[in-house]
Amino acid sequence: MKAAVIVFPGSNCDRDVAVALERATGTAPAMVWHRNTDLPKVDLIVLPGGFSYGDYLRSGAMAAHSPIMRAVAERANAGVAVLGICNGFQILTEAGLLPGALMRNTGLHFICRDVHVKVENAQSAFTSRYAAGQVLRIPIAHADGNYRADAETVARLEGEGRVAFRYVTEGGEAAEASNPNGSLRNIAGVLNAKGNVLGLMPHPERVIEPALGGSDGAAFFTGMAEALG
Amino acid sequence: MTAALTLGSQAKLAAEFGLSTDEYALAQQIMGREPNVTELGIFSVMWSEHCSYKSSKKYLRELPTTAPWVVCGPGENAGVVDIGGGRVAVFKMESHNHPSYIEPFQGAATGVGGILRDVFTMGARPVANLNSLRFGSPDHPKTRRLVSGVVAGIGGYGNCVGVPTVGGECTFHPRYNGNILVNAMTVGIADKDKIFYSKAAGIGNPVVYVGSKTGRDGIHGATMASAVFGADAEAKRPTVQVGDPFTEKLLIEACLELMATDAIVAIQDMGAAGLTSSSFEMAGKGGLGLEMNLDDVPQRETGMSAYEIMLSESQERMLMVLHEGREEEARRIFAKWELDFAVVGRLNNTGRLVLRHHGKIEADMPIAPLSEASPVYDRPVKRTAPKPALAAASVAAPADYAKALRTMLASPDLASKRWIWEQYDHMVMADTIQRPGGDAAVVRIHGTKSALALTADCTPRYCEADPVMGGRQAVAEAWRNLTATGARPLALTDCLNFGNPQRPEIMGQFVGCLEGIADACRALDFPIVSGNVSLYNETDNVAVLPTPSIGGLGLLDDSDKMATVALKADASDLVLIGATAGHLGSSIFLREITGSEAGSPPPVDLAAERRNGDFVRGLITAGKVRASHDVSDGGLYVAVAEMAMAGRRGAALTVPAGTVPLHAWLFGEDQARYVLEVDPNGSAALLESAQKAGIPAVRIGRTGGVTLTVNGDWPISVADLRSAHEAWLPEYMSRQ
Amino acid sequence: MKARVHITLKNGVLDPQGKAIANALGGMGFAGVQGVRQGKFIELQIAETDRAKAEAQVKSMCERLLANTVIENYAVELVD
Amino acid sequence: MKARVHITLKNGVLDPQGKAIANALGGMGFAGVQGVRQGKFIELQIAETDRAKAEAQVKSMCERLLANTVIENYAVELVD
Ligand SMILES: Nc1ncnc2c1ncn2[C@@H]1O[C@H](COP(=O)(O)OP(=O)(O)O)[C@@H](O)[C@H]1O
Ligand SMILES: [Mg+2]
Repeated sequence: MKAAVIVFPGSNCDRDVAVALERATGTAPAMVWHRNTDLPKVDLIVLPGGFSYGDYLRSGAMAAHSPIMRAVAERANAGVAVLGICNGFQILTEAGLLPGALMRNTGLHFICRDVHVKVENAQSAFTSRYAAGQVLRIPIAHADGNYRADAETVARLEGEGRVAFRYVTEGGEAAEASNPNGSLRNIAGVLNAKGNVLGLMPHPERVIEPALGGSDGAAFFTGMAEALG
Repeated sequence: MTAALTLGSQAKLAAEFGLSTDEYALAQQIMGREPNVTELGIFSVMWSEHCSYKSSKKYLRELPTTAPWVVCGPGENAGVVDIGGGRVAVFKMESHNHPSYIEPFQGAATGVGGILRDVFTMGARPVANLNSLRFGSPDHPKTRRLVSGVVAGIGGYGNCVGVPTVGGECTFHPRYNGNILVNAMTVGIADKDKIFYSKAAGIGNPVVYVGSKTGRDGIHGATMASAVFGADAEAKRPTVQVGDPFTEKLLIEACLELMATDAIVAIQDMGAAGLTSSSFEMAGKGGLGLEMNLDDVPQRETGMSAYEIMLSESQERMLMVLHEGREEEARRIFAKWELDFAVVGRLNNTGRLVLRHHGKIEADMPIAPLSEASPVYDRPVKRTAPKPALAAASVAAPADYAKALRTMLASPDLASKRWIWEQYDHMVMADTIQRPGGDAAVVRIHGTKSALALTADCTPRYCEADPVMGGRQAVAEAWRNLTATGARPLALTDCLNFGNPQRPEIMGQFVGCLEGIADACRALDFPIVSGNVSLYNETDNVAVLPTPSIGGLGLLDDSDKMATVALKADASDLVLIGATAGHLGSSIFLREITGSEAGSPPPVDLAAERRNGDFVRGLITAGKVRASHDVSDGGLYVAVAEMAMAGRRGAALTVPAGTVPLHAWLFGEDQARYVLEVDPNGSAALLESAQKAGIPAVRIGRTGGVTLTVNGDWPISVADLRSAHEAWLPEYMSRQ
Repeated sequence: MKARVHITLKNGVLDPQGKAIANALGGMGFAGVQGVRQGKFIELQIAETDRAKAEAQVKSMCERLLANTVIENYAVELVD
Repeated sequence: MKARVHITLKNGVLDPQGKAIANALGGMGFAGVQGVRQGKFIELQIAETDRAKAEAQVKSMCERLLANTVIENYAVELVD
C-alpha cells in the first residue's frame, strides 16, 4: 500500500500517523504539503490530526479550502481511500466529503484520554482487521468532537451502516456516560456513501504498541495495508 | 514628544520607569548625556530585575552547574545536557505569574509560548511541556476562575503547537491568594552538533526579524504615564499579550527548517523586553555593534514610536543573525510558513546600538557598559529561623486511620489532578510512555529505546518552615521521582518564586533555599543548567510561600525497564526502602487532619538519598521491581494507597515491630524513602542485599484483594479511595 | 468598506456553548435566563467600494468559509 | 425580553483568529481583504420585562461572565 499524508499548517499528528503507516507497510508515506495541487499515485490519503490553522474560526474550516483539497476530493470521488483522523475528520466534514459537523464538546473542555469505541462496521477497507462489535481502547484528544447532523442524515448513516465507530462502555454499551463529547448517537466515526472515505475522532496511531499504553490501534493500519494492497 | 520634556521631568520619568536615583545617575554617566525616552526605556528594561537578575545574581553564581554530561549551563536560552546517541536535551522552566493573575488564559498561554521559544531557539524540537501551578485557597473567590483560565490557557497553547504536556504539579495555599504562580517548563531534543547559540558574529551580517508583527503588547505598563505620551491614551495604552499558538507552531517548523541549513550565525527569541533584550544580548555576547532601522520592523499597528517598538512584548517573534547572502534562502522558508521576515539591521564593530526611525536617530548607546554595568545588589538578608521540631508523640493519633487517609487523598493538594492533565494533550508525538499520574512522566527519544524522565517538584510549606531544608528537599524529591521510574537523574532547571527582595526576610528565604538547593545538587550530582527568578510575588506585604520550583530531567537507557507506580499483581511483597523516624512536622497529615502548620520539615540526609536512590535504581534496572513509588506528601500510607489506586488492587500493610507510633509510621514524611512491589520469591534476597549495602529496607506488606488494611485493621476499599481521590477537583471546579 | 457579519447556529442545532453559558449564569444567581445562543461576529475591512459588489463578495466569503451552512446561518451588513 | 450582546477585542489587542481568516480569504482568491476582527455574538432570552433593569442585568452578566474585560469590549442591545 502506498500512502500520502497531507500536511497542513498546524497539523501535528502528521509524523505520528506516518510512523504508524510505515510500521504497518514497511514504506514511509509521502508527506504532501497542503499548497501542492496534485497528489502522487497512492492507495490511501490521510488527513492527520492537529490544529490546522490553529482551529481558528472553526476546526478544519480553513484547511478544507487548502489547494490540495481539490485533488483530495477528486481522488475520493474516484474511489481512492481517504482517512481523516481527528482534525482530519473535521476537515472532511468542512470540505463536504463527509456529512455532518463536529461541534464543541458538551463539557466545553479539550479532552485527552482513552475511551472505548465499538467497531460498528468491519466491512470497510479501514476496519477489515477488526470484528464487528469489537470494543477497542483508543485515546481521544479534541475540543470539537461533538458529532451533529440532521435527523435525516443520521437515519441514512445508521440505515446504510455508515456509522463506523461508536463511543461505548468497556462492556460495549453505547451509554450516555460513555459519550465523552456529546456526539449524536455516540458517533465516533462515519463513512461516506461509497465507503471509501472515513473520518473518526479517536487516534488509532497513538496506540500501536504496548509501550504507548495499548496496541488496539495497530490493526487499523495493518488492516488498511492488507485491504488496500 | 520628547523635546517638550524638561530635565526635571526626565528624572521623574526615570523613576516612573523603575530606575532608582543611583541607577539613573549611572545611566547618565554611561551615556555622557541625558538619555532620551527611548534610551531610558531601554535602560529600565535592561536593568529590571527580570533581565538583570540584580538581586539574585550574587547567589546564583554559587550554584553547581557543571557535570561531564552538561553541554551548556545557565546563560543561554536554555540548558543543554548530553543524552547519548549524538543527541542533547535542551530544557528550561520559566514563570508567568503576574500576567496569569491579570488574565489567566492568555497569561498562562503566553507563558507556554515563551518557554517553548527558549528551547527551539537553540535548535531543539520541543518534545514535552510541564507546569508547576500554585493557587490561593480553594475558598478564595478568585481561585476557581484562575484555575480554570490557567489550565485552559496552558492546554490551549500546548495542544495547538502539538507538544505533549506530560506533567507538573498543582497545589493550593492562602499565601497565593493575591499572587498565583504559573511556571512552565519545556524540554526539547537536538543533535549535539547542531545547537544554536545567541552570540552574534560577523561584521556586516544581516540581523533578521521573523515571526509575528509587533504591536503595543505588554509594554511595561507602569511606565506609560499619559503626560509623556500625550492625550491619545486609549490607543497608546499597553495591551495584554495574546498568544497565537498557530503562529508559534509555524515558527517552530520554519526555524527548524532553516536550522537544517547553515545559514544562521546566531538566534535569540524575543521574550521579556522584546527587541531590546534580544538585540543587546546578541550583539553584547559577540562584542559587536548593531544598527537597526525600526521602519523595517513588521508592525501590526500604526504610529508606533521607537520606544514602543523596542519595548513591545508581542509574542511569537525571533531575532537572528544570518550569514551575509543567505537572506533570500531564509526568506523563502519563512514565506512558505506564511511568517513575516525582515532584515532590520546589520552588525558592525562600533560596540554601540544605534536605532533609526523615520530618518532620525532615536537611540545611540554603548552596549557593553550598559550590560556590564547592570547593577548587582547585595541586599540585606535576615535568615529564617527554622520552625522548632515537633515530637510525633505530641501529635494526636486519628480515631480512624482509614478515614484520615481518605480525607487526605481527597484534600486539595493530594487529590488527583486528572481534571487538569486530561485537558492537556499528553500523548501527541506518540512517544509518551509514562502518562501523567505517576512519579515522573517518561517520553521516549523518538526512534530509540531510550527515554527522558521528567518531573516538577517543590514543597513550599517545607521552604517556609526551613528554607535550607526546603531547598534540599525540592531537589531531592525531583531526583527521587526520576529515580523511581528507573531513570538516572541528569540535571535540573529551576524557577525561583519569592516575595519582595527588598525585605530582608524574603532575601533570607531566598538565600536559604538556594543554599539547600546547591547542597543537594552537589550531593546528588544533579547540576542546574538553566533557570529563572521571579521576585516581587507579594501583595500588601503578604508574600507567596517561598517556592523554588525544580524541573528535573533523567535518562532511561532502556525504556523497557521503566517502572511505574501501579501495583501489578496480587501476592507481591511490598518493601519499604529508607529509614522511618515518623516525622510529622509540616506534614500534610498535620495540616489536613489536625489543622496545624507547625513543626520543622523532615530533615534531608543527602547521603542517604543518594545511597537509597542508587540502590532502588539498580533494582529497577535489574528487573527486580514490579512497581515503585517514592514516599513524599502524606507519607507511607498515602504512597501505598496511590500505588493501590493506580493498580486497582488492594494491599495489606503490616507494621514492623518496634517502630515509631503508628500514626507517625503511616503519615510521617521522612525523606529518602521508596515503596517497591517485588516478587515474593525474591524479597528475602533483596532485603539481604540491602542490608549488605547498609540500606534500611523492610517488608511492610503484601498486595492483593480490593481493600487496603493496616495490621488487618482499618479496611477501606481501594475503589472508594479512588473515587474520593478523583472527585475533589472536578467537583470543586463544577461548583459555581 | 466595512462589513459586519453575524453567524448564528440554525434553529434546532444544539448549542453547547450557549447551554453552558445559560447554566453558568443560573449558577451565578442570575434568575430568569431562559435561553442563550452563542454566535460569531466578524468585522471585515474590504477594498471594494461598490455596495452591491461588496455585498456579493462578503456573501460569497460566508458561503465558502466564514459560515458552515450545514449548521449555521449568516447575515451580512455593510457599514458606510 | 431578548438581549443581543456583541463582544469584540479591544483596539490593539492581537486577534490571531482574525489574522488567520484574513490570510485564508486572501489565499482563496478574495482580493482586497484589509483586515478581519472576530468577535462573539450572544443572544439571551431573559424573563425581566423592565428595560432598564434588563439592561443592567445583562451588563452585569457581561462584566462577570460573558466578556473578558481585560481584553474585550462589550455592547448590549435590547430587542422588543
Ligand atoms: N499541573 C499539572 N499538569 C500536569 N500534570 C500534573 C499537574 N499537577 C499534577 N500533575 C500530575 O499528577 C501527578 C501527581 O503529582 P504530584 O503529587 O505533584 O506528584 P509527586 O508527589 O510524585 O511529585 C504527577 O504525575 C503529575 O505530573
Ligand atoms: Mg513522587
